[in-house]
Amino acid sequence: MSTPDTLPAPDAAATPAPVALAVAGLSIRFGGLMAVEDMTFEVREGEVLSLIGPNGAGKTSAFNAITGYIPASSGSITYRGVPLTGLKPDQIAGHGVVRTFQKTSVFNGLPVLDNVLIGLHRRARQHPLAIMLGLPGVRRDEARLRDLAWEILDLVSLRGRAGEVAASLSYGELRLLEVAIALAAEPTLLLLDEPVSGMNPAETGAFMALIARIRTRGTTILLVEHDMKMVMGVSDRVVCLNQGRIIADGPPAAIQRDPQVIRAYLGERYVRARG
Amino acid sequence: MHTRTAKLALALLGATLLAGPALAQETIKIGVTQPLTGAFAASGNYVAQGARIAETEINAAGGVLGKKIQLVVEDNKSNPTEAVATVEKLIVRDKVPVIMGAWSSTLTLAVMPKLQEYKVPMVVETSSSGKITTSGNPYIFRISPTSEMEAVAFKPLVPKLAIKKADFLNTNNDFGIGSAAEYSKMLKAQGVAVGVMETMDPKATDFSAQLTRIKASGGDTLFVTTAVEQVTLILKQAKELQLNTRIITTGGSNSPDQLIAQAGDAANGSFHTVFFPPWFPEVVTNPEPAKRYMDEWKKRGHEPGGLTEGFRGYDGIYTIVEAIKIAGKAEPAAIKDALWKTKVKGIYGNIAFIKQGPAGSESGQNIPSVYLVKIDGGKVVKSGL
Amino acid sequence: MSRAVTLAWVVFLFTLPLWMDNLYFLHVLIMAGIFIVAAMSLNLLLGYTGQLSLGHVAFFGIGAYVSSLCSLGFEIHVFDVPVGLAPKPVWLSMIVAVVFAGLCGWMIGKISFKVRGAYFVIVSVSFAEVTRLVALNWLELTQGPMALNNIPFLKLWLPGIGDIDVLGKMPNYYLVLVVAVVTYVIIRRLVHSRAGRAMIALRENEPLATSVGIDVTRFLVLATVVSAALAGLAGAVYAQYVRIVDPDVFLFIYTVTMVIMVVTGGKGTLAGPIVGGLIFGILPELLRGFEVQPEIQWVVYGVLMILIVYFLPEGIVPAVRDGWRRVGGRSGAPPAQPAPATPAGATPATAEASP
Amino acid sequence: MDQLLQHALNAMILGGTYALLGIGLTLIFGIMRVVNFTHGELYAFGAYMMYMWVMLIGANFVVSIALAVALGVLLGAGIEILLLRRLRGADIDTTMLVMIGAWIAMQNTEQLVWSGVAKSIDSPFPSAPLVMGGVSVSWTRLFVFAVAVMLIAGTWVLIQKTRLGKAMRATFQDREAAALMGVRIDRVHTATFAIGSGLAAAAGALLGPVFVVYPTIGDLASLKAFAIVILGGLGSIPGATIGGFILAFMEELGAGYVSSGYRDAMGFLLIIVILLVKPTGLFARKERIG
Repeated sequence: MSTPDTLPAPDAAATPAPVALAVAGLSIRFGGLMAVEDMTFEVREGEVLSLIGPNGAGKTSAFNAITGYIPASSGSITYRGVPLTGLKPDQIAGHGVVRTFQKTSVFNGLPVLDNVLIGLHRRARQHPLAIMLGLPGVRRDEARLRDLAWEILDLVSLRGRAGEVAASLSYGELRLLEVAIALAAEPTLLLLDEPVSGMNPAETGAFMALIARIRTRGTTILLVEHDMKMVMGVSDRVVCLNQGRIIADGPPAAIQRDPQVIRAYLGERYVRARG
Repeated sequence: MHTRTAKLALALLGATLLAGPALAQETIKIGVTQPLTGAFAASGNYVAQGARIAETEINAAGGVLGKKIQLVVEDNKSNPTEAVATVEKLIVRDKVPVIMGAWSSTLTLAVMPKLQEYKVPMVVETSSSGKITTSGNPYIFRISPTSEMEAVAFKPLVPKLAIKKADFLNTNNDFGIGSAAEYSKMLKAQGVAVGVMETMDPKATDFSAQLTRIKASGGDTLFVTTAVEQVTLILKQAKELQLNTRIITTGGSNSPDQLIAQAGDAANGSFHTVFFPPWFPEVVTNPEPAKRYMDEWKKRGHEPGGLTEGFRGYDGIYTIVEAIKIAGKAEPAAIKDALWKTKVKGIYGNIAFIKQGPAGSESGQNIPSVYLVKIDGGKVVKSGL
Repeated sequence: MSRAVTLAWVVFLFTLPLWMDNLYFLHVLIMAGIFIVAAMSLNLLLGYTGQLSLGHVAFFGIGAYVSSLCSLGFEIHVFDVPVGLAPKPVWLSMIVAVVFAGLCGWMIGKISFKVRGAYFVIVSVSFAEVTRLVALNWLELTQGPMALNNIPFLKLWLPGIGDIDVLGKMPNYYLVLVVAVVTYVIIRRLVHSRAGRAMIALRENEPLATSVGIDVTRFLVLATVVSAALAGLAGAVYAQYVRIVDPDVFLFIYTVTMVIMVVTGGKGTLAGPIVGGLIFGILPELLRGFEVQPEIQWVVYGVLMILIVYFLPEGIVPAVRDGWRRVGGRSGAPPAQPAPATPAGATPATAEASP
Repeated sequence: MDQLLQHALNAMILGGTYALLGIGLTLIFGIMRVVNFTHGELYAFGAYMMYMWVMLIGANFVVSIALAVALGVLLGAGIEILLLRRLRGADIDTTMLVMIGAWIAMQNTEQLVWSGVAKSIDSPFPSAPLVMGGVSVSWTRLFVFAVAVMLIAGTWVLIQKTRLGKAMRATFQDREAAALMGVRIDRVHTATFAIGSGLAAAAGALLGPVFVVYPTIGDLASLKAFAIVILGGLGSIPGATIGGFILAFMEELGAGYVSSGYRDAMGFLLIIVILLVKPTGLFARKERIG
């Protein structure tokens, strides 16, 4: 499998990699409500970073601000040295920052293959005039895109469902398709918003394997997740939020031991997840 | 395209093809295109009703060339493009050898190229724009007067009415603009000052802005050119705005009886040019057909207000049938030639065509009489001039 | 199989005037063809991007007026300074019309996609009304209600045939047929490309579409420009065929006719506007045999439209296709085109609401 | 000066009926989120009912207005129950297509029943106008204005003071919450559509005797109502009222001092400009209705 990415996959996150995404002093206000307050964290190239925290902790708001769906009230968001604040979502995607959504979001009415083809938008090289004139370059490009789409479907193990309408997929398959669409957009930083919520353990296991495969492509991953087994299993580092503020930041093992995290959030839930 | 879709479409197309042309009929078809709906609907319907009376009479008298005549009436919806479509239909689909139409000057001007394309003559029963007979279309035979004829006929009345300053309100189509141009030219030549020249869309119903400006202009006479629907509203709204000038409507499509019925006492004191005065049929050149037409109109229960309009259709059909009789066959070229020789004792007067327009491709133009009547005390009276 | 039928269909259409001597029927087909082109262009916006543009007739009318004015020539006065244009050849006028309509589309797209949904609909309707009122009142340029008359017809030179006057039924039939095929091909190519997929993506799920880097405005504007230019082309063809244009060409009812064609046939399908256009272009002539008044015809259309929204929300083409697949005509193969299973924006709630 | 005063007076009187049209539509659009293309047809319906009662049956003028409005309310309720109820929750495009279908069917039914020839309705008021200095106004128009103002006030009271009005306001704010609080959404929608339709019919019944009645009068009425709603902001009765008057003034002054041909263009230009500059309308308070 060939990927255009050149970055080597880090073996364990032990070697400090350069900073990819830098969020500094981010605050998000909705009317009078402070959803995120003075949030600062960094994601390094090639790592898997998880954002955890109880519901309403501001995880999804932070996601939305990073990807341009809601404006930041203050603070800065920088990816590979480029400030993302003020950019539109499609421009942010253009910098390689691509997300999935908390609520399952695919192109319901279209076949699975077409879903992925849409995701490949950024990789297509087709001028509108060339399209309408039916130039051979467009046909070649279409063939190339189809090959890429099949490749991605192989990666998420959905090749067999390529012709089905997305709406007819099972829940687990839909979540895989979402990732496939996002991967098609050639992310260097992939933001996954609760990708395994609602999955059964077997599906979750498969998804964790998928994340491992994705990171071998050199893609950095920022994960928001409630499933602690998954968080602890795939993350290089975990950031814990509570009421819009960061209360802990460190490797999974350290977070598991952090008394503040246990007190505020993790303890009871983690125990349940293990049980 | 998908197979099923293609099949479906084929089936549809096939069904239409099988519907085929109607069986040949032992009648002579005469096409009529009139505005039966839209801005000129009232007038168009009256003309069509008049034409139907002529059709019944002629068929009762044995038809023409041993065959009955059959009117094919199409609605041109008061719209020039629709008018072209109706003529297209009449000629190509119904294969009529001759047409009567199309009421408004704009509609008539619109269909004229089609007549030339298919070489089918048309008798014009209402339109007044000079352009119709001067543009060199040899398929046009007009029995109604032009605006210029009307203005010239009006000329002696200018000193009698003591017009000093005139304003104009007319539709912004060929009928209104043509009429206003001819009248203002004539008035200026008579030393009358011309104040404002306001226009309106043929579909408009609110004239307060124009009338307010006309009031500010301060003329003693307002010339209005449009169809009866708008004239009614203008009379009412002029009264509401205390516009006390003398109102004269031109063009002959003013149906004074309808104005009295619908505008009430707002119509009092207004003058109207008409080409047939049903209130005093004794003054017309040929009282006999006029009486026959009026009796039948009444018998059929048509609006009395339509008498001043319906006779146009009546005369038009008689003119066409006479031409077919002279031609000896119902073919466009023969009818066209025959129209030049046609003479009809009609309600418009003694109908006959003189040549107008560029030599070699002249149109036919009849010279009818013009009357000016006045509405006074809720009744139509001779203008006394 | 499908290809063979398409080919047969094309051969049928191209040879039709050779064995069909009913000129009136040819006229009906020409008019239907012009409306099909307009409906196809509307489908790009309505069906593929999901934007209910109810001002589409504006582009059709602009195409008709611009092409007519260029071929007739005109002179207007801007602050008493005469500005004029000498008559230009019709082919050039038609190209100018297409470009001008496209530019209008670009402008409207740029400014009006600031608002969506109901507001976009109202802006588009208003735009069409304003163009109508300009055509009605700018007498010096457009002749207002007096219409532009005697519009020159197209003169073409074709290799092997020589000069052709596109006048009368047969040449116009072929002109419309060629324009329709070209329009179909352009839209087909667009829909099956990156651009078309972007438009469909916006219709299906806008947030997701933007998350993978699709620039909403850019592709909505692109769709509007192409759609407007093609509608302008239809208008230019119309003007040189009927050879008269009046302000009523901008009437809302014509937009509605196009919408009915698209919705009935199936929005967001390539064949939908063609099927819808044939039905509504030819149906009136079939009904004529039964002496049906035009008003009743329109009442039937209105009721039909409501029934289609209730019972056949996807339109005829998808329904026929699904029906075919269900009886086993084809199994397993994915649709050859990214046709939506639900009409633009139709939420599951619609399906639930339908009895 | 007289000319300006006269234009202003004409605009005042026209504005009253425009406001009626706008309020009817803003309620429907605001509460039901239905782009109601039949609004103009209800206007035409009101005018034709007026013609029927006054001219054909010979009923009293004022009684005829009441009857026309009542029939408009019934027709509106019928349309809502028959066509829109089953589309509850459907997206705006779907309902819009249904309303376009209904509009076409209704307009052509009118044409079939009443023919394409314009009808005029007699008014019982003296045709001599009321003269005040250099300006004058007909008694009919004064009456129309008075009735329009009464209906506007009545609608305001209905929305503000009655249980139904409270339910309508709640539904406008948050349909789900209102349903949870026990508001019967179906009833609110039917009532809203009926009231809105009644107001449109009232505008038609009032303006019918002033102008003439023909089958397509509704088209411009619909479009103008949309302009007024956008001008005033969604769901705002004061907004629609002021919007109605602003539109009337713009039209009247535009016609008087610019060109009468562009009278009807004013509304559309206004729509385009407002949506581009301030898409929520001039007086919108998104959170509330009333």
